[in-house]
Amino acid sequence: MTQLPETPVAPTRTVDAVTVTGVDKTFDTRSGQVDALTGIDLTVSAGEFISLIGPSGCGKSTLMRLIADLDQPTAGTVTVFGKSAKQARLDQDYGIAFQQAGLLPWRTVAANVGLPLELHGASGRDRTARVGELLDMVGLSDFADRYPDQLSGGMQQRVAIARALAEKPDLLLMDEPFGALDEMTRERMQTELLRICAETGAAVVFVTHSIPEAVYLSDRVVVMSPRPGRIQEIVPMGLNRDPAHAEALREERAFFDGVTAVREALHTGSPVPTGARGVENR
Amino acid sequence: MTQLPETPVAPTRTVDAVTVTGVDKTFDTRSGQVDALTGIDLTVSAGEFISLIGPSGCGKSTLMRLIADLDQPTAGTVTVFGKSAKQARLDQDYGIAFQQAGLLPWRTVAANVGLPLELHGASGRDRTARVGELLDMVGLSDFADRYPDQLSGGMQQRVAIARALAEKPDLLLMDEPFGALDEMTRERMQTELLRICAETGAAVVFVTHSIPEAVYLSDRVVVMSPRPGRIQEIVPMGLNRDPAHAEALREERAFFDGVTAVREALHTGSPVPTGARGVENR
Amino acid sequence: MTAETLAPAIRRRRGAPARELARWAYGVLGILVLAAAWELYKLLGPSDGVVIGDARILPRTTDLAMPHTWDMIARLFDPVTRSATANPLWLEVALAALVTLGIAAVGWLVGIVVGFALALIMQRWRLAEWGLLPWIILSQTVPLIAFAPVVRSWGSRIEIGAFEWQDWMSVAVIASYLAFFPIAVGALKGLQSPDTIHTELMRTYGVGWWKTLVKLRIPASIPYLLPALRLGAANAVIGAVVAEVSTGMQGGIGRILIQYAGQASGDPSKAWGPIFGSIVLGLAAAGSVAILGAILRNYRRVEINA
Amino acid sequence: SGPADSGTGSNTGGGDDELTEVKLQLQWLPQGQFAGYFAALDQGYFEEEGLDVEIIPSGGDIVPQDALANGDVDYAIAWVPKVLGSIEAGANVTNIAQIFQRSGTLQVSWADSGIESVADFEGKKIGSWGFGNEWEIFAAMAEEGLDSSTVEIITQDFNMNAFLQGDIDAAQAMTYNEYAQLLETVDPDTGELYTEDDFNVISYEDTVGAMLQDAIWADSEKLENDEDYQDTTVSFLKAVIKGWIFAAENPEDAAEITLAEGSGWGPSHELWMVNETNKLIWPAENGIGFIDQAAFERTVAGALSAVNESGAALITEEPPAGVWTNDYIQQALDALEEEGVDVTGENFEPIEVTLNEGGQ
Amino acid sequence: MALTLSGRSAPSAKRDTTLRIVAPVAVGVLVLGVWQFLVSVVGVSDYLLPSPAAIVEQFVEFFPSMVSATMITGLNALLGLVIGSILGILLAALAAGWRPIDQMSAPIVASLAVIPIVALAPVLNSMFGADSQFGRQAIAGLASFVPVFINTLRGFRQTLPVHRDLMKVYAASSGQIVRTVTLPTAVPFVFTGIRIASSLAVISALVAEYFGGPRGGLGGLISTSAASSAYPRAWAYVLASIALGLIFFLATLALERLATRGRQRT
Ligand SMILES: Nc1ncnc2c1ncn2[C@@H]1O[C@H](COP(=O)(O)OP(=O)(O)OP(=O)(O)O)[C@@H](O)[C@H]1O
Ligand SMILES: Nc1ncnc2c1ncn2[C@@H]1O[C@H](COP(=O)(O)OP(=O)(O)OP(=O)(O)O)[C@@H](O)[C@H]1O
Ligand SMILES: [Mg+2]
Ligand SMILES: [Mg+2]
Repeated sequence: MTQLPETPVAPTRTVDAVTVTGVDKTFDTRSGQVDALTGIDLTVSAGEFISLIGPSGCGKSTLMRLIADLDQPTAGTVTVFGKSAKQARLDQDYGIAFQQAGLLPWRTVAANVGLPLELHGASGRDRTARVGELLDMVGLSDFADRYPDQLSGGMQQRVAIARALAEKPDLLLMDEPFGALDEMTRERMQTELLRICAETGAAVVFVTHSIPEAVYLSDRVVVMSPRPGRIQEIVPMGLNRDPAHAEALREERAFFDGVTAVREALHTGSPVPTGARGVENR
Repeated sequence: MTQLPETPVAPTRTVDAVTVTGVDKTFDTRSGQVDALTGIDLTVSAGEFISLIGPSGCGKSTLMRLIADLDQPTAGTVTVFGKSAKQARLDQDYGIAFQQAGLLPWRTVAANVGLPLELHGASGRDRTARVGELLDMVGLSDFADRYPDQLSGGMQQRVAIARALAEKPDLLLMDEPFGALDEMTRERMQTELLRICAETGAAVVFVTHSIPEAVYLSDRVVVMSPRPGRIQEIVPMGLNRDPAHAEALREERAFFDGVTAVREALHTGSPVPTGARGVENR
Repeated sequence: MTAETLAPAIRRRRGAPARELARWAYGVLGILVLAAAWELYKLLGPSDGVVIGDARILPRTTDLAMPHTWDMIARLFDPVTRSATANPLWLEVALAALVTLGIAAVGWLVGIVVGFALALIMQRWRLAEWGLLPWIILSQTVPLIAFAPVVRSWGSRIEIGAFEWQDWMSVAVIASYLAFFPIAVGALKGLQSPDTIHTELMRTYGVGWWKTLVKLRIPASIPYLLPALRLGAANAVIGAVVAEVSTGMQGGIGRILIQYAGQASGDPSKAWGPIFGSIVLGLAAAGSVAILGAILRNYRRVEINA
Repeated sequence: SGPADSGTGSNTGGGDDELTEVKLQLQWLPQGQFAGYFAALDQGYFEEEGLDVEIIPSGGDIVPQDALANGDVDYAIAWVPKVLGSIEAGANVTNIAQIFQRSGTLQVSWADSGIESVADFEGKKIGSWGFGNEWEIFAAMAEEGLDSSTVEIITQDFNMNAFLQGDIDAAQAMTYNEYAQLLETVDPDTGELYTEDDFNVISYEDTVGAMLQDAIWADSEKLENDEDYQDTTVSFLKAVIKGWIFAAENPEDAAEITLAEGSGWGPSHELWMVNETNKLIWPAENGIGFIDQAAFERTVAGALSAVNESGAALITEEPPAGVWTNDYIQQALDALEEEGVDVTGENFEPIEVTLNEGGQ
Repeated sequence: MALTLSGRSAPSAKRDTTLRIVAPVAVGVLVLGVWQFLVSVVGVSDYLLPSPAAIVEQFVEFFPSMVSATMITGLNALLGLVIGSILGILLAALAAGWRPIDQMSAPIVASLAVIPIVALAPVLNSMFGADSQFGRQAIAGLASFVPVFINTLRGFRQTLPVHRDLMKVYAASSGQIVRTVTLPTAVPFVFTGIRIASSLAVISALVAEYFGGPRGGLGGLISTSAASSAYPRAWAYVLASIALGLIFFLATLALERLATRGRQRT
């Protein structure tokens, strides 16, 4: 991994990255109404890393889509850097990455990363420079002219992250970005993501199913419960996230404590069918 | 989950379930030869649960396919319950489940579970009885007449497991059977699998990418390294696998130690790019 | 067309030369086997065919019904008529085929424009899709021959300045009628093919329908479009030949097709010349789309069987 | 020597802008049946009359009288009964010259078939081409009290294979074309060509069903109101008459001309066709193209009596009065007679044509 | 609007179903209205383009003949479709089982796919005789054969590797494999092929009538009517042939739906 040429930027904005207030989301389906989210209140500070975790169907993706203005709340408001979600989308205030990398198969790695720049009319020169920078950052400079199908899943996901970072957003939205990767690649990607966040100072809303992943990455873990989707608990993590220390962290007591705390918060929301379970919260 | 009518069977066979001796496997591809496995030696005792873990492409699936006689080794021998792998396959000595459930979409759940019995000429009466038993065991009695596409991923995987158990095999081969499930469902399935194994006394060869999964389930974890696929280390787990204790286990010190041990064994085989890493083996 | 089951994406593999050669060899062998079967049946079969009840389920074997394969081939190299200036049959057929190919190409292009425009409209407005698609499907059940005279008659009234409607244009219009259909259906499927994830990505970039169309939908439609274009090309040739027969246009393969069919009593082998010609013609038209596919190969990294 | 050197269709004026442009719609592909028109073009007769004529062939589905009624062309060649149907459907066209004085339609059966007359059709498979060519058969059958319920009508292909292979008992054949096709086919039993003795031939000319065939049709409305068109019509007919006289006198040359115009037949077949066509035209008692009222009325009567297999009649009422006129052909005949041209063909003698295998 | 792919509300779901039916009907009525307007008010010559009203009138007047003609052509198309489909499936099974057959049939199938029916009709008529409908059935059969063959062959190749492995694990005999996996996998593809073939069968049976044979079918009557300028009647027969095509299409579509019922989308 090459060092980013620019010096790391400290979060400059003082306004909160995301403010979700009293949000409900109801879907009308053929078989009736589905309450995907009810009474969600959540604030993400600038530069903060938060994870959303919870059983399938609890509304994690829905909440993220509301922040991204890919859907509108039934009630309540979502503001992003003090603006409406729609304005923030039009202003390109966030970058987004999904579980599938979602690269365009007919574009090279470089052209995929440059897509948002191209769409927003950046000049060819600027584009080439920025794409070079980004590929450096995710360690894929040698693969600029490859096509997505010539890359492994992990590499594709790194391209998608580079693309999400193309316009230097102050907010990153990620919906299970590492869900399709194997454990080892996943750990590597997590470490890299932490480094990149430290470099860019972006706030991150990260959806995941993996407790260790949430614990390892986040400043706060938002545990959600389903039917209707509510925030069960917000578990703050007090881990030392110094990059030099990143790898060792996974084997520390504090890490395992975090995992246990999140597990218990999760199981409070949805009962576990067999065996004893902890009820204490941290 | 309903209780199985039969009383749990203790492993009766004294002979080892699987013996792999000096096995190499080389694939001829258009772009040359690929050494998928070299010098593999492995013994799985009757009733033992072992997991194969390792980075993508290290040959886990290949090794499992050799045991299942879906492929033949280039060198070395594979015996299953003291017979050749082929004979064991013809004798239906093992059941198998893959990452994709691989159900036949045009058959109901019951017909899918009954497929191996049907193919081996079990009478309609026996079949119905056994299928009922199996669906009970995996908790899907109410879904016998559904089609696979009406089930969730976790349910499909349970059907596949029921199918693998149909002929009461003494050996279960499972290739990332829970890979496609979300964390919570996965944990539930793991607990159930342990219960089923305890009930049937079958030996299991389990391929996974997840360290906690391997640690939680296995008597021994076989850590593999790629290019060419070798056994890096075999890590024995000394965990208390009493079903009543199953859930609490995940929050125990011994469990975390197991995770750490497997992580370090894995990282010895393939270097981690950044951060400090442990080099000690247990 | 509804839920066409698409095969899982497969990667195109370039076979080893030896394999490629075997494929060709088997292809040639297949043709030889067919010819041998023809001759064998002609030798052994009853001259009045195999009749069961009222139905003749296997053909007659007379020279009139089934000329010898070698006669068909040999006839290609004889002059068309005995008149001194006559070309050999194959040349006459080839010239006619070229004329038809040109017209079919025009019809194909018109079909592409019309088909793609329809697909765009249907992609843009769901209501348009619901309103038009059933009629587009229905349009292909209208027998071509029903409106060939109408097209010719309407066309003949078009005269704008120096532009005058030509017979071949009527033929091209009819060819385009057959060609537009697979293209409209294929292009629609292609334009609708991008995953939600891709369309939502474009939305997060805050770009509108046009940019999404240009940067996402059109490139994504290419794997669907290519087989549609191939089908369209084959259809354009079929349409051109039928329309030539129907409107009596001179110079094309349709014309010699009925002309030689009319002479089949005295010269049965001759009628096969234009049949071979139209096969070569159709294969050439469909094959030329393969060149297009090779040019656009970067857009077909996900292969679709349509 | 003539404009034909540059082929049809392409010589649109070419600087000679005094010529009046005229389009003539044929009812089939170019062949000896239309030798007179092609000869007039080739020999420059049209040009002499100040006309620049484009001859438009037709194929399967082009109905000449419709092309005329729609204003696509100025004149059309078509059989009278077919046009009667169109007139009842609303086509406004007038027969201005009855080129064929006689019907050339035959029903051919094998010599041993026992089909000697239309009455013998009962219970047999009778071939016809359809496309409106079947009305003579239905009219002749109607006279014998037969219809499609007692006779099986089978559509014939473009060739005589169906008859030769025994699929049909009696085939429709034109004297100038399909009959020749039979005579240029090798009898597999003898290895020689079939001869006239091998066949029974019923000529519709000898039956009540006989109908008038190739006639020249013009646009009734223009004929009434447009003086230029009236003049053009007379000039056009004059050139056509001269063309047919040329074909009568020089059948070999006429055959050459139609071959050059794209007729795909072999030379002997083409010559046969020109010769047989001449026989249907010449001699013409009142001059070529003159419409015999009695013959026309007989055609109308036949058309009224005929009912096809779907129960549809060709026509249900008498055609309107202006459906034919001898005004223009008479003017043309008179003008030519003044020039000393023989327009009746009193001394017409057909030639002997030997057909070769496949018409070659 | 084109970009919102999220869920639709229940009332709008109901509205969608209605619109799906109303929209095509509205388009049809609109076109018919404009057509009738052009002919009866603007006064476009109704000689070549008869008004819808005139066509319907003829349709009613000649209804018995419409029905019998539709039966004749429909039967030819149906027999052709059945024969062609059976041959297509059998040959595809052979080709799937034995690669050389596949490669040998490739050029022939490719040729059949591009050959215009008009080219083959006269030849087939001579081969099978003009006095029976068999020539036409053969033509409809040939036209049906190609899509059925191609789709069936593709279907036989769709067996998932995991299913193949499973069968091997169960030590199933080749007969069992074909019965439990290969055939059921191929079935939806077969029916897709048949659906595509159905329209071709009708058009081919119809066009074949232009080239000889017994009379009374739709194709023959369209041409006969047009030849005597009875265009309203000709279009009425065209209407009948469209109806026939539609029946075939809908019937085979229903078959296809039936065959793919309860299938996962992969
Ligand atoms: N477009 C939609 N239409 C109707 N219901 C929807 C829609 N999107 C989501 N839902 C429903 O809303 C609920 C929340 O869905 P969501 O996708 O946000 O869950 P999730 O937490 O992301 O689950 P997963 O972990 O499986 O991704 C679910 O019950 C789902 O069925
Ligand atoms: N049929 C085959 N032909 C050629 N190469 C193969 C074949 N099967 C496997 N390989 C190669 O053998 C190696 C081991 O593959 P295998 O599928 O066993 O890995 P794995 O450990 O199961 O990986 P994953 O975790 O991704 O499932 C890989 O390099 C793979 O590309
Ligand atoms: Mg989600
Ligand atoms: Mg694997």
